[in-house]
Amino acid sequence: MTLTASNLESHGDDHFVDAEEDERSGKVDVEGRSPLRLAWARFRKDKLSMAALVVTTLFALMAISSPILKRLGVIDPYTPHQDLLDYATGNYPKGFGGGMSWSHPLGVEPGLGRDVLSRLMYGATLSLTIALSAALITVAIGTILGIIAGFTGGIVDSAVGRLIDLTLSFPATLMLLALSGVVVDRMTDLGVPAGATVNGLYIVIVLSAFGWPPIARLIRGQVLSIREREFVDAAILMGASRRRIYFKEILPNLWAPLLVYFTLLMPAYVSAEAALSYLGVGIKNPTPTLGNVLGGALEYAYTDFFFFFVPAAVIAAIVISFNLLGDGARDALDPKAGR
Amino acid sequence: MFAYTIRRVISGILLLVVMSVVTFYLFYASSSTPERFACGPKCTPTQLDTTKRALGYDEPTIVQWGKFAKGFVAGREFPDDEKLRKAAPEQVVECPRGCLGYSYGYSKPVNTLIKDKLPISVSLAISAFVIWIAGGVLLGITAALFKGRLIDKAIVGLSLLAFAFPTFFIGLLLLKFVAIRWGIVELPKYSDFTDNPFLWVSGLILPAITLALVYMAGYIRMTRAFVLETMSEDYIRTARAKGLTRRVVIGKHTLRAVLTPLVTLSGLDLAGLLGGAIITETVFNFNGVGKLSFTAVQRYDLPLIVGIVLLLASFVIVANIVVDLLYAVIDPRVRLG
Amino acid sequence: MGTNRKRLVAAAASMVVAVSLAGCGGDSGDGSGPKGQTDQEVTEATKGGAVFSLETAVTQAWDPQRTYTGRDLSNQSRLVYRSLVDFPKGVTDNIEGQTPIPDLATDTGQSNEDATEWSFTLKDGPKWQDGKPVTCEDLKYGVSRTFATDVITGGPNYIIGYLDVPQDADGQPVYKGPYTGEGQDAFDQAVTCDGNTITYRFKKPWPDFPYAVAALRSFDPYRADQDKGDKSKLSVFSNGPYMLDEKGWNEDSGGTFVRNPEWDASEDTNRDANFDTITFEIGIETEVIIDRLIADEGNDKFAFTSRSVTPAQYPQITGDVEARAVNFESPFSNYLVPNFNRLTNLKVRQALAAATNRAAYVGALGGDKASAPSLSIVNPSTPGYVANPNFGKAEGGDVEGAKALLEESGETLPYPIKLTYPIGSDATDKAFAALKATYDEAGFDVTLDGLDPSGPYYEQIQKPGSDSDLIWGGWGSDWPSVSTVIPPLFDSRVNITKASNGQDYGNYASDEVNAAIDAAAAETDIDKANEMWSEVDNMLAEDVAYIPLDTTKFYFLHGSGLENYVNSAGTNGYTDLGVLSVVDGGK
Amino acid sequence: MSSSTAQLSAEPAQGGQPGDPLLVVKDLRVHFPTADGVVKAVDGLSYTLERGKTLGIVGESGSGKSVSSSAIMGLFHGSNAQLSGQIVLDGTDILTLREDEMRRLRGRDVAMIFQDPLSALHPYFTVGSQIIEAYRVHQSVSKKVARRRAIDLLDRVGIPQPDRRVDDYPHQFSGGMRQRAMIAMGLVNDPSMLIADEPTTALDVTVQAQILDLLQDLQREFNSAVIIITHDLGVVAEMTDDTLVMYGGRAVEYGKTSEILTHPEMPYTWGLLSSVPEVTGDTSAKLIPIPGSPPSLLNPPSGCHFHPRCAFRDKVPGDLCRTTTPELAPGGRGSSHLKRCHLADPESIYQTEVLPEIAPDLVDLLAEENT
Repeated sequence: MTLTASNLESHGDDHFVDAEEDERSGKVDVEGRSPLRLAWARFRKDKLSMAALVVTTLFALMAISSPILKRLGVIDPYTPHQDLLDYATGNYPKGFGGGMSWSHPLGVEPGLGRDVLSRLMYGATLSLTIALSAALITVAIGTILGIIAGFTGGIVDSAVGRLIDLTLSFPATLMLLALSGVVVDRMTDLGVPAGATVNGLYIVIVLSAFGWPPIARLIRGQVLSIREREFVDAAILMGASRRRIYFKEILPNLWAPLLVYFTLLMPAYVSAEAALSYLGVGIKNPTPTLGNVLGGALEYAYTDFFFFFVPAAVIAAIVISFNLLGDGARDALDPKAGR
Repeated sequence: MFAYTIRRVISGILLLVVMSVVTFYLFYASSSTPERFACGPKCTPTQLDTTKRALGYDEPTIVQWGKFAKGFVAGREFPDDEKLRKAAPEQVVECPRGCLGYSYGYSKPVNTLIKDKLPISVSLAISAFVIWIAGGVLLGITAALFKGRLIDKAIVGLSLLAFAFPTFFIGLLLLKFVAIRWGIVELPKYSDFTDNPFLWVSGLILPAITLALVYMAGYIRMTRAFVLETMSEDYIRTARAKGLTRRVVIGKHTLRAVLTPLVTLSGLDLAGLLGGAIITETVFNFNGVGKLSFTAVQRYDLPLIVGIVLLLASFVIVANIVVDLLYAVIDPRVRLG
Repeated sequence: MGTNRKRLVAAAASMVVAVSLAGCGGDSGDGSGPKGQTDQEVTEATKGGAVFSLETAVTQAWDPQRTYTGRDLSNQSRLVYRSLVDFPKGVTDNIEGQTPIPDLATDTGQSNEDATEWSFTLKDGPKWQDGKPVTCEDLKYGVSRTFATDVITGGPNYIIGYLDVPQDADGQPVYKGPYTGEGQDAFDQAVTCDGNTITYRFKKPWPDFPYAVAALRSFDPYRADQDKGDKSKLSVFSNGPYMLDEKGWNEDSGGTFVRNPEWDASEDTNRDANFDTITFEIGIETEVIIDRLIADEGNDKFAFTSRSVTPAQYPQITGDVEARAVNFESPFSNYLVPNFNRLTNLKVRQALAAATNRAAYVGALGGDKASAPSLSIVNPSTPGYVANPNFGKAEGGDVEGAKALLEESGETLPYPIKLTYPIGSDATDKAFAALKATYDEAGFDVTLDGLDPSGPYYEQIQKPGSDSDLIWGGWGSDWPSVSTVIPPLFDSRVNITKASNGQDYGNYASDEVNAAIDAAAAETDIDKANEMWSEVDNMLAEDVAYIPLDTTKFYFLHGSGLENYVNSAGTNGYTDLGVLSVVDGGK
Repeated sequence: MSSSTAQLSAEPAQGGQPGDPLLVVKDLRVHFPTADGVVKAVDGLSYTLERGKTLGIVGESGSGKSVSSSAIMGLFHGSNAQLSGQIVLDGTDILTLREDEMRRLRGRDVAMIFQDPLSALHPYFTVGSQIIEAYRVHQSVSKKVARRRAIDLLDRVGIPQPDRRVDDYPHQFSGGMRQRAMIAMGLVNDPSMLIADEPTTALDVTVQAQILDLLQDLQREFNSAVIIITHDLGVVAEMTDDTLVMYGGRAVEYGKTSEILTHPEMPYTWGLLSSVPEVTGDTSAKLIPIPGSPPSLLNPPSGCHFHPRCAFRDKVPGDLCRTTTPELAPGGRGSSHLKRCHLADPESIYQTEVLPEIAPDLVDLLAEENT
């Protein structure tokens, strides 16, 4: 599995310009709408992107609400309902569609009888939390190193460059697998609570640790080009401190590519969590994540196809909607980057 | 160009040296007990200790790295214990120059293991590569040419779908239904190309498709974007203004330009895969380097992990150099220096 | 197919439930459902054909002294390595099937009065695959290798503590194995050859030594000139009916065995050697193996496995497929131990024992085809097994009783419990979630701590200062005797050191129990000894030194082209390759 | 040289009558539907061009000058652009041609020289092969013949050692040489019409002059009609017979170049003139840039597109500039000088208010001329 990072990179600096758009690009809007409002206006006109926004918002709402719903007892990912299972058939759910009923709309899982919908919802929450944290940290590391490298230049720049080379030379998937024993042990020794916390944290850390180089490269390039513009010179002339220049002058000009990159990292990390879970790394049962819920369903391809397919479909829905959102955001923010 | 290559190779070697140190410290200096697996079940603490000494895990990391480095440069003999080597010369395993260590899980030199498994991973990588490049480029061009039309939307939509489902899920779906339940293809199994090319192909087809799908999805989108980008270039307008036919404009001028980034990216992607596709190999039980590395992780087989990490890194580094050189060949504007 | 966590675990699982003899209770009999073990019988067979063994776990070693997995010990014995004594072929009865019969030796061994010395006389006739006869020196060399603990790893090395070789300052034998030759004199006194007769001398009485010889491969002969140390780990130099073909063994994909021309069928009556070749195909996911056996296509018609049908696949085992299935209790038992460093209040331990919901646990594992609740740490198939009366009903889960006991304990509720277990299959995770639910109902607050058994799990539970309160354990006896269950798990003298609690994960230490163990172990009368073991088991139960969970059940499926498929007691319940044959010899 | 080209161009004229203008553009509209609305890149453009004459189209970027010439090349065939009006080239309305018919015209009857030859030449093919390709697509000759032709033309446009440079890649050429190669490519089929889109913009000043000279020489030699698209009035003054000023997709002033330069009648043209330093070289002249920025073609200003930037709006009674679009109509200087402006007497405003600012010495000159 490759994280989409490599693909993202190439999409990031596309700028395909149609002949007609060449003409348009010269124009500047006389009404002076802000670029953000313009982008939003463009975004709103794209039906697919709007649909993606709606779906991702729903996922986000679900992610925010399911811990609350769990506390309220509306969803319950943990309590077994073995009374709903048929002991004679190897504890398969009784009844239609894997034990579907009003209280268990997607049925219950074989063996233990936990509610499938609850596990999916709560699992999606954890997967999205992991993806969100990892994406934020990835973007943060990449941005900081990219800005520092791009702005400082010289030895620092080449040091960051070597660090990027080094990081990219490691086979990421293998490292994610191989380091889990080592790093999880270390973190547990340092007092990180064992179980879901340390395993989840591990995923976040290693995904970020191997995910940042493309962003650093992107940002470094952007910084180099922004650096040449007058307003930065002006800031330097006015005696602004270096840190101020980084964060006050340069960062605001980078948010558009970062936003796009971030939106595309989210689904990549949701997939990565699932893949790592398949390989035995990450948060383990009973705490549900999309990855381990899918992992637990894989055996049921023949005997309970619905139970087998649904978790994968949820992952696919998240990946597709976030990707479309990211594409839409890119198109809206940079109309010249065409698709 | 020669001087450039030399310079790149030297910096690549330096990078590998740094990587080997980093990797050693990441794994060997950790608190885990790699000897437990080797020691076996019902292992007493004393036996655990003996095993640890026998495997040399009791020495400081830097000493272990030193032995590794020396072994790589000058070759090495196993077992590590010199007394034992002298007493029982029949047990000595020669690990000639380039030695990456000795896997205690497999009781073989890492190099031998990799040499055995590499053909499987390479076969898988190359067959997947053929599928994804052929499919990705053709479909990407088609989508670009029919931009905004139904066929474009269908291609882009399907590629997104292929991209969205986890690889292992697609692999299992193919294995469980296409191969086992419906029996449309033989059970995937690796055969040597030299033994029987037909079996080689038929055994590879499902894993290769699985592996190719996710890449193909990316390449469709990339090719499509490259083609659209190129078609908006001034020189394509020039070509049209010359009165060239659409076929020449697309087939010659556009493709020639699209080729360059595609060659670069696909070269790097292929290099990343030559060293094994862990998930696909695991799903289909292909004993390539990917599965070897997975087994190594399961067994805490540190020399094997380190050896594979460094091998894969060298693939990536070499691929980078090759791609840069290739770039100079296919893009007349690039001059190396 | 299965998560690969299973596979991460598969290796380690062999550490826990390493090996066992013990035949297995045949259940079934009610006409519907898969066959039971005792329903199987040996019928007339046709020679010829090729059989296939589909496996998930790779074979760790073909080196007899380095083998410790039940399946491999049995397969080696039936295919390539003969021992002084062996368990009979094709017998499913626990007692008969687990009673040694002569193989390389002329009888089942002669011991002195207190069973500290055993002698065997070699038959004339057994040959190695190069035609040379198997000698007493080969036998002596074989067991000597076990002392080279730096090379011969992974096997049941603890047996070097039994032989009468003096110890050095570190508490290790002064003999360091044949490679360095250090301390060779001491070994030469412990094991002696007199013509064709080999004599072993032990430090303590070892009444059931022949059982160990038959069950383990540690005492098998090994040819010194074929020994290349670690290099020989996966090579086979056979004296049995088959030998590895010229391609050898591939560590990841397996290999093929063909007939050994030097083997003499007339002299070896314990191996029918019906099929011509056997091919091991290893590293396949369990679900895929079962799917292939269900499909029963091509070579898979002649295939069998040591992997059980997974619960997810139960609904597919019907009709014709069911006729090819067999379901019975395995020699592997699972249990929980309370950590005596933490759970010092007896009432709390009793409450835990009462609340342990075996029915829910078994249900989560897949129900009565996957597992059966048990009431003793001793496997029901082990001769000497007695259901322990201290653990109440088989299904367990007495929430009210547990609540009452917790009230009496005077502890603040809910009582926090950290339950440490090795992560494994999805079903394992579910099973512990099921236990937690009932514990929590009874007034505990259980935190599940699933750890990777390839390392972290043992790190955690073997630390004497571990903060785990309740720990899962699994055990299969090394040979059919309670003496290989209770002492290794609860004798504090062999387990507890400053650095580790060995296999006494609960840090249980009782002088009373230790004394009782010594007495039982020294008893040479087997029936009397079993009574004494049963008493020790009662003492443990009164202390709640362990809480029994279940006996794992085997649920095997095989191809339609196989005949004489028998899961003998003497082959740990795995397919007995000594009798297996192909329908019409594959013609 | 000339004899061979005459031979090659001896093809039957496609319905054009001798003496008719070579190119007639009538009410050309080029609209692009986009996600944000319809972009009216060219909106009602008309002009004519005789054989052997040169037309300059002037305007800021985004004024529609490049789009209109791309339309003549038929480059919008197969795109989503909406074209209407007529483009009659040598008697044929090319807007009615099918793509393959149009393709046969492109490069043979009408050729185009693009701005920025670095990006307009394919980076992966040699200069020679690109010229050869342009030649062979319209002429069935062998590669060898085509290569000779390419070398000849490279020689003609002033590339030194053309037989060697023919195998160079574009990036190995200097900027000026690339533009010469571009011109060679444009002329290779001896077209009756040549469109040069900002041919000198990317070049430095000395090279600019050489290229312009070259173009003029070649035009004379090949007797082509030429359209030069530029924002540089200096180029217009030097090269062209007629001038068309475009703003916001429309023609705002059209007439003889001498007329337009000396008696401009549209404030936008004044602005253009005032932004050009080298018109006179007068040191007292002020450089007065046009305030504001080019209009949105998506959402153009009402009335006169130029009104938001026009400094002379108050000279027009009422709110006419904002509410009503002025017609392109003859002003005070005869029927051949068209302007699109509401100003009643632009001439006098120019003379009294604009000229003194931008070219004081020219005022006297004009005054002399008038007397």
